[in-house]
Amino acid sequence: MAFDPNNLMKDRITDIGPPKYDTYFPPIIKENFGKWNYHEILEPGVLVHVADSGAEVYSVRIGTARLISTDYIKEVCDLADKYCGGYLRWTTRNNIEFLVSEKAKLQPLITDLRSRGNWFPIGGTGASITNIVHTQGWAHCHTPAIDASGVVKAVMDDLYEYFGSHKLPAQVRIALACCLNMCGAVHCSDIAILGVHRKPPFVENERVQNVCEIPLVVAACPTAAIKPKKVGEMKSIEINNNRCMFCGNCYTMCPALPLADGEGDGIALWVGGKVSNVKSTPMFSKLAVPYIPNEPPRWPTTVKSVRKIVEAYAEGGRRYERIGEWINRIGWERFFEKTGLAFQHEHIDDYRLAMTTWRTTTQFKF
Amino acid sequence: MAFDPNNLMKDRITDIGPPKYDTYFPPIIKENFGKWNYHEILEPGVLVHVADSGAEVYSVRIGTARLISTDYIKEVCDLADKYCGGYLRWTTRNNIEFLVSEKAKLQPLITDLRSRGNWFPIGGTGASITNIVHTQGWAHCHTPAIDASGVVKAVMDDLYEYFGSHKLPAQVRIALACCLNMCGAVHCSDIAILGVHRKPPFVENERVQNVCEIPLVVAACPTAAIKPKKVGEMKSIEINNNRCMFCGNCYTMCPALPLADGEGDGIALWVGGKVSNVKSTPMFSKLAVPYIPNEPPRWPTTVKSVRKIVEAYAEGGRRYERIGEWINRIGWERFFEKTGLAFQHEHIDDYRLAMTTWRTTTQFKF
Amino acid sequence: MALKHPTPMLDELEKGSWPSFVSDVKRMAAKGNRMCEDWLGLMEMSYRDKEGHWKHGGIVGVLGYGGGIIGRYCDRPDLFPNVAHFHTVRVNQPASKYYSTKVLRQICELWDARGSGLTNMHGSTGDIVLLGTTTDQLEPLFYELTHELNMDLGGSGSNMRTPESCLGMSRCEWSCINTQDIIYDLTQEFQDALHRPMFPYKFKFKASGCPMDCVAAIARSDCSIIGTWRDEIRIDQEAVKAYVGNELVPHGGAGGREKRSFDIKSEVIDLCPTGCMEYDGKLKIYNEDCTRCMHCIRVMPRALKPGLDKGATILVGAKAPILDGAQMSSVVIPFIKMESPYTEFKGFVEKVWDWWMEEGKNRERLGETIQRLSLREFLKAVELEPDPRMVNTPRFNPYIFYDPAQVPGGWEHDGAAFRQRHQA
Amino acid sequence: MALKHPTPMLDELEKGSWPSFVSDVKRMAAKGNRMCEDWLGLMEMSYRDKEGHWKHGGIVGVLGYGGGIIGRYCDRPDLFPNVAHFHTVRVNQPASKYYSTKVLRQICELWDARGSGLTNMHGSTGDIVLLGTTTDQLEPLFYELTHELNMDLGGSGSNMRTPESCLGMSRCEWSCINTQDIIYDLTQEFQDALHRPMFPYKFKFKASGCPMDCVAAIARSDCSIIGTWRDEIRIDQEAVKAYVGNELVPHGGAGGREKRSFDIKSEVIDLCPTGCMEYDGKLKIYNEDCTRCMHCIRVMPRALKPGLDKGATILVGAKAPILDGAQMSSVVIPFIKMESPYTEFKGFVEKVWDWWMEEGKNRERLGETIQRLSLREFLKAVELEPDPRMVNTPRFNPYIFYDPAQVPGGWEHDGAAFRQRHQA
Ligand code: SRM
Ligand code: SRM
Ligand code: SRM
Ligand code: SRM
Ligand code: SF4
Ligand code: SF4
Ligand code: SF4
Ligand code: SF4
Ligand code: SF4
Ligand code: SF4
Ligand code: SF4
Ligand code: SF4
Repeated sequence: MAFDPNNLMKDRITDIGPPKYDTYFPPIIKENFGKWNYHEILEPGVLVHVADSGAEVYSVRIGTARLISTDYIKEVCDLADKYCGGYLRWTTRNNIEFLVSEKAKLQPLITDLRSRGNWFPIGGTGASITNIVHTQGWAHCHTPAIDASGVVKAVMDDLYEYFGSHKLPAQVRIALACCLNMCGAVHCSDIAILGVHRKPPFVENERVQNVCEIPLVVAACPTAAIKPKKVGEMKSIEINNNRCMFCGNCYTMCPALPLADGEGDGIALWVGGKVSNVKSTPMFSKLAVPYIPNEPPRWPTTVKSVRKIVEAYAEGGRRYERIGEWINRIGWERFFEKTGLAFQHEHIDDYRLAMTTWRTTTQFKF
Repeated sequence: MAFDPNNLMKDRITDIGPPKYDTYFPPIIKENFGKWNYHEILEPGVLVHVADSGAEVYSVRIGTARLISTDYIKEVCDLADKYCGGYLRWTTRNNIEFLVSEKAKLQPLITDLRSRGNWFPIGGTGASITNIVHTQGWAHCHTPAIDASGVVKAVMDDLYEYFGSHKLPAQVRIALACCLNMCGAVHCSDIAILGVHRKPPFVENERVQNVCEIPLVVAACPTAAIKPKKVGEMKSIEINNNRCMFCGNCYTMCPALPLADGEGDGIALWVGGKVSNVKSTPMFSKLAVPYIPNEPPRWPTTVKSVRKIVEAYAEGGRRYERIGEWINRIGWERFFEKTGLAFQHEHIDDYRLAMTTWRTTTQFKF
Repeated sequence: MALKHPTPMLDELEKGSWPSFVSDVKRMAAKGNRMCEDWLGLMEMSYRDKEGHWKHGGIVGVLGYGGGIIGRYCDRPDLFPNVAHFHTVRVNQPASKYYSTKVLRQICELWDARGSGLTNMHGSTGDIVLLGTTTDQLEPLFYELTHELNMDLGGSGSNMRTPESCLGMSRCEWSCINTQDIIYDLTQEFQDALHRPMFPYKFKFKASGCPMDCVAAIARSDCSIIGTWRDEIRIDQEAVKAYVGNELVPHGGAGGREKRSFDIKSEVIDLCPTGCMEYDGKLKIYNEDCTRCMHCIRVMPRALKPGLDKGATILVGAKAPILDGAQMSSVVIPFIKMESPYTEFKGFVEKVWDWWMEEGKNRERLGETIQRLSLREFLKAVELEPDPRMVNTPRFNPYIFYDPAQVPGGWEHDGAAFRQRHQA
Repeated sequence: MALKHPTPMLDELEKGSWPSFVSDVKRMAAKGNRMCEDWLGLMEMSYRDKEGHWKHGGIVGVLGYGGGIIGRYCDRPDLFPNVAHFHTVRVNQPASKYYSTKVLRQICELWDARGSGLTNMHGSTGDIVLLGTTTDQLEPLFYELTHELNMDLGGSGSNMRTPESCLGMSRCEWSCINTQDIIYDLTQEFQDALHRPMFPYKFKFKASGCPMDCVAAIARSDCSIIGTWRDEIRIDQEAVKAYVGNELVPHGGAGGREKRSFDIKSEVIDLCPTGCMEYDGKLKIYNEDCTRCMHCIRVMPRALKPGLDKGATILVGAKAPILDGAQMSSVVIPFIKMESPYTEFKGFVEKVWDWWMEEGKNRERLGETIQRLSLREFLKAVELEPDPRMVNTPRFNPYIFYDPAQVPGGWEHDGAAFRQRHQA
């Protein structure tokens, strides 16, 4: 029976949750679930996993824009039908993995993918730069300081050589978030691209009392920069600009406090974060470049700065060493020298835990 | 001309500062100032420093109680006259150094010192436990939770074997402070003995307005536990006991807020701090034992607990490894196992920087 | 053929080797997709202004659910009427994102009919994100989603958010837990929390099968479930020799496959963070000192494997910076067995939520509530004993809140007696 | 002979191998020193009560000075009249505490006549601490101190406190600066600040000649001066060989002198925190990576010596916990030459004090003011350029206070224009 707009409750189904995870497993995955023995990367982007039974599954990983159309998905489906028995998966970093169980079909798949222009780059495995985890930007969100997809495209075009190769000391995870909400969870990435505002919100007094809950707005400010204020007859708020660090949290709570500004907004770059517990423990990303202007459509300065970091690391890092581990070994004084980036006041923490970041030792390098 | 009580300004001398540092240098120090070439420790407590000129000065270091009488000082002077040409010095840890320039007098001095009972223990050099930096305690201060000199005496009696030997992996610096003001600067010691209060101050309402400046008292509380309060006609203050962590800072400001309590007060032990920049950078001491009751005159539980730590370290530490470095290598989970000390709620930080102390990794030992 | 709005700036993004979302969307627009057409125009304007053109979303959703839809309106409906309303639909993905082409085609069909045809595969939390539709489409879309695709919406707002995991046992030899089943089970068990706001703020679960943490659980989930083991790393000495003899490619080829001589000392032994390995023709691991960082395992995957006594470490509190700075998750359960139906773990979750709902302020993440009220209060509330594995270091400040229950007389002084002993 | 007050508990502290302050003071009391007698009684009572018996000190001092004396009164003058008043006199020690027996005897004489005869040699800050006298004795004592001993009082209260140093060049081959002269010079230069409260709170200088920091400057002084060098460690290759050949005792005997075979690899090379050393019969140090921790130097003192381009690293802000938690000093000047008359350094100090006196709250240590107002504000005020050597890590939170001067239009928005572009 079909949907009846006048009776929403009619045989309504709710709370069924997602399909069970194995509903769409290809047979080889179902059969060898939990029985994998080892894996190898045959070439960048191409993995083989071997089961105790000896069964093998080949995974071909391709980079995607993540912001993709139904047309694109249908094309991917055609490929999966042809080479993978009608199954595929996405990775946790928005790449697609074609799972090939018949070895004979592996090379044809690869050749086919390569034949289709720039739609299906193969790579993202091992000591490479895989897809950039990112967010909405100007495509769909209301708080961004920058676009997401465009910056990602520009940066990946430039770093393309590293996506399809294993020539780095270790994997490099790049993430982008278009505002301090950090939906990309960029805070633990080898390299993080972050959209930043630099002007305090301006207060639209006529609108505040109609569209915002003033107590919630006041509470939303991490630095207590916001106070309620009466403007003539209007209940409104007042912002102590000196205390504002442009997080935008008040704007999230109240549309009458816009802070976006084409000239003021831009990008901050962060480095040295990681998530894995391998060798070193997880680390936050730290500030590398406080501010780069917004430069659509291809953000050249951002692209160049990211490359500087990658190249200094590619040259100086040791095998297995993540960017953060490399920096910890050589020291920040050397990091700024080797990348040619400038160390400025903004690099010195002045928020809650600031004192824990100061140098309380005579140990440093001249 | 002598002092005239009725005319203080009469040829008054002020602001002359201390004697110049070299005023009381023994000749050998004056002659070789800045020209020392190397040193060696000949035996525990006995150092030789050799100058470029070949000149040698022997330093014999003895432990002192620090709380000493003029009689004691005079006896020390007799020794210095006899063996050191009338010169001596104190170290930064309250030990005395007899500086011998005539080699012939070295052994006689040592023999003489040893012949005088327990007054002049020789040691405190190298990989030993040297004198305990400490404070006033019940001897002279108004805010102590414990005595200082008595605890130090009891602990050093017990650790005596380590003062006159070099059998530890590295030097162990013990410090004691009788209250959270930490005049001993115990916060960066291998082992720190700290006097703690455990009851909030009680408010003597009748006295507060006469003996205290209420605004200063309110401001003195790190946790904002204190509010002004009127009691009948009296201006006084009120303490939110739930917020009090017994630092005593309010009492420092206001005698009408006593917090000392014979049964409640006691000792907390801390470990793993260091000051030197050797190998590892300086470290704070961390909590080892949250509370040990006050047990005058010889504080047996404190003495035993300190020994537990020293012995576990003596057994497990590697050459050159300070206590804090040893713990960092084996991990805190092992430290508590090997010392047999209990890990409790109090060990988990809940003050300002607490989150920086939590374990944000899957790396730990079972 | 010319599109409604010229997009000279966006067109620059059609160049280069990386897939171009612009080419993709233009293709859609060229087919006559009006929403895509106006979306391109709006984007072009954003590129010119260097400012986004979306407004706050009002409350939109489907009947009976408090989440799953993100309302979105553009601020120039005058110029771009077809994206005046452009809501997002979050569809709960199957854990770790395996699909048949059949179901994907169904989704495409549904979305072509009822939305813009634009998607994110996937959102950062894990959902299938369907970008851009109008309010009137929401109910029919939901009806078809549930009836024809057996799928449901994901989370948004102050709900449990769509949980996600690494692919775990489905294709990874290192997985110590069945991440997918755990995530599926939790998602089903807590459907109510997923669809109906009941929390102070969002709450996220993520599960990784081992300490590699391929779903970034420790950085991105309020409750992180990370597989581990507590017995001994399994060693195949023959395979070790094979690596040393350069018969096997180290690191599974992750660092390239060029023949090179593998140095077990500098590449494994010396890089072990705890220095608990020795090699003298035979590999020895002092497992009691191992912190399971998996470096040795990942470098010699054919020779070394995680132990057999498997379970998970549970960490809580990770979040992005808003409000008080970013946090990673912290260990609260060093080891727990994770076997269906995960009764013990769910009991823990219930206690966590009860406490957080009781104590948490509006828009305060679990990690922030713990920060404000202390880890100690949290542990008490969820009935866990303090363990050194929960901290990197014991406190170094002396500001200890001693428990009055353990102090003779508690917080009380006998002031009179005190003044007997001490004259004021 | 029997003392006025029995001291059964204190007597327990006469046992054992460590020097006993009880035996010492009893000896004084036995000679008829009334203050010592009552002090023992008061201490015994404290041991019984497990509570101290001293009250807050009122303001006592000598004319024209705001510090140097700590007033102290006991709370049972009824029982112990001779210690009813028991003030402390802080006498400024000669830097690093070298004395002639002559001057020490003069001090004893003075103190026997005008005080209790009890002292601390020395106080934690460095002073000669004379424990226990009465108000009427203060002026004559000060007169004799200045006239006969050429000595002066030390600091207390919100003053500059008595500076102190390690023994430096007087007996240490590692000293990179003349610590004693620096301390003497500063003490003389800033006499006014030492004797007259002018600061928000106390301010301490400590100087160590090298990174061993034998006066604990980095933990205990608001301004820490620590010697260092910026050129190359001097190597005597022959001596290195001698250590390797076990001809020289490693670590200057600090770890014992028993003959043992010295392993330069495991004892030096592998323990170098930066891994910047190599040994293959010849010792190589990559000085550009050396952080001057001095481990190699202290293990092979005959073979290695600090470089020749010597100076100091200046760190600020160390303090005990009160009020906001303990702090160590932080680097603000990575390297500065320290040659008499230390003009550049004193200029820095003046700027620091001007800023702190301007901005600091009552009872706020320098380190706390910097915490509250940010290191950035401090650096600007004292005209220092930011340097990565000042931090262990750049910030990891995104809450950057961007300077409006560098933002087009500063903090201002053109709201009208904005609403032209964006409909509300
Ligand atoms: C497919 C995927 C899991 C999934 O469920 O989708 C995956 C799969 C594998 N990961 Fe991963 N990881 C995946 C995301 C991650 C993430 C999460 C992230 O990046 O957001 C991490 C943590 C990142 C970090 O630390 O910042 C991650 C950290 C690792 C590591 C640790 C590497 C390191 O040096 O720290 C390994 C071990 C290794 O590669 O040496 C690993 C190893 C592996 C292995 C070899 C596991 C196995 O035996 O199959 C898989 C192939 C690795 C490869 O691509 O070379 N995986 N891996 C994810 C692919 C993402 C992509 O498309 O690029
Ligand atoms: C005499 C004294 C300086 C003074 O001006 O009085 C001094 C003198 C020497 N110190 Fe020191 N240190 C002195 C307090 C300190 C302090 C300060 C303190 O303990 O409060 C420290 C920092 C403590 C800390 O790190 O927590 C200190 C950390 C060192 C170190 C670093 C040791 C380490 O493993 O970290 C060395 C090098 C060594 O011994 O290997 C050192 C080395 C030395 C040398 C060898 C320097 C030399 O070439 O003469 C001197 C003899 C050492 C010995 O006693 O074995 N000195 N030394 C102090 C003696 C105190 C005492 O009576 O026991
Ligand atoms: C769609 C998505 C980004 C993406 O392009 O993938 C997203 C989009 C938004 N996030 Fe997010 N967040 C998304 C994953 C995340 C993540 C990553 C994750 O879940 O692993 C984080 C960081 C991890 C965390 O939870 O802390 C994240 C941290 C935030 C925050 C900051 C929360 C905090 O406690 O710090 C906000 C602000 C808020 O909640 O008001 C936020 C708010 C938002 C809002 C709803 C904007 C707002 O303030 O209302 C965005 C809606 C954009 C739109 O119109 O489509 N989003 N958000 C992700 C959800 C898709 C999905 O369901 O799969
Ligand atoms: C005598 C001495 C302890 C000792 O036995 O050696 C001492 C004794 C007192 N200190 Fe101290 N401090 C002494 C060195 C220190 C040190 C160590 C140092 O200077 O290296 C510190 C830690 C380092 C620092 O400055 O932070 C220290 C940190 C404090 C504090 C906490 C200050 C802070 O900012 O955290 C207080 C509390 C206060 O100032 O009200 C304090 C307060 C006091 C008072 C005045 C008690 C009070 O609250 O009024 C004590 C007087 C006791 C008495 O009646 O004799 N004392 N005080 C030391 C001074 C002797 C000297 O001049 O040589
Ligand atoms: S990071 Fe900010 S702007 Fe980007 S999607 Fe998330 S909330 Fe929106
Ligand atoms: S942007 Fe952030 S800091 Fe500035 S006022 Fe708004 S909430 Fe406060
Ligand atoms: S530590 Fe506390 S009790 Fe001890 S002397 Fe210093 S202030 Fe007084
Ligand atoms: S003791 Fe400390 S915490 Fe307690 S009330 Fe006094 S100042 Fe506040
Ligand atoms: S987290 Fe571990 S189990 Fe999961 S995919 Fe990564 S390596 Fe495999
Ligand atoms: S897992 Fe890590 S810690 Fe354990 S043995 Fe291997 S390398 Fe060492
Ligand atoms: S700090 Fe350096 S110079 Fe001063 S005594 Fe110690 S080792 Fe010698
Ligand atoms: S001083 Fe320290 S860092 Fe420098 S070479 Fe020697 S051991 Fe290495």
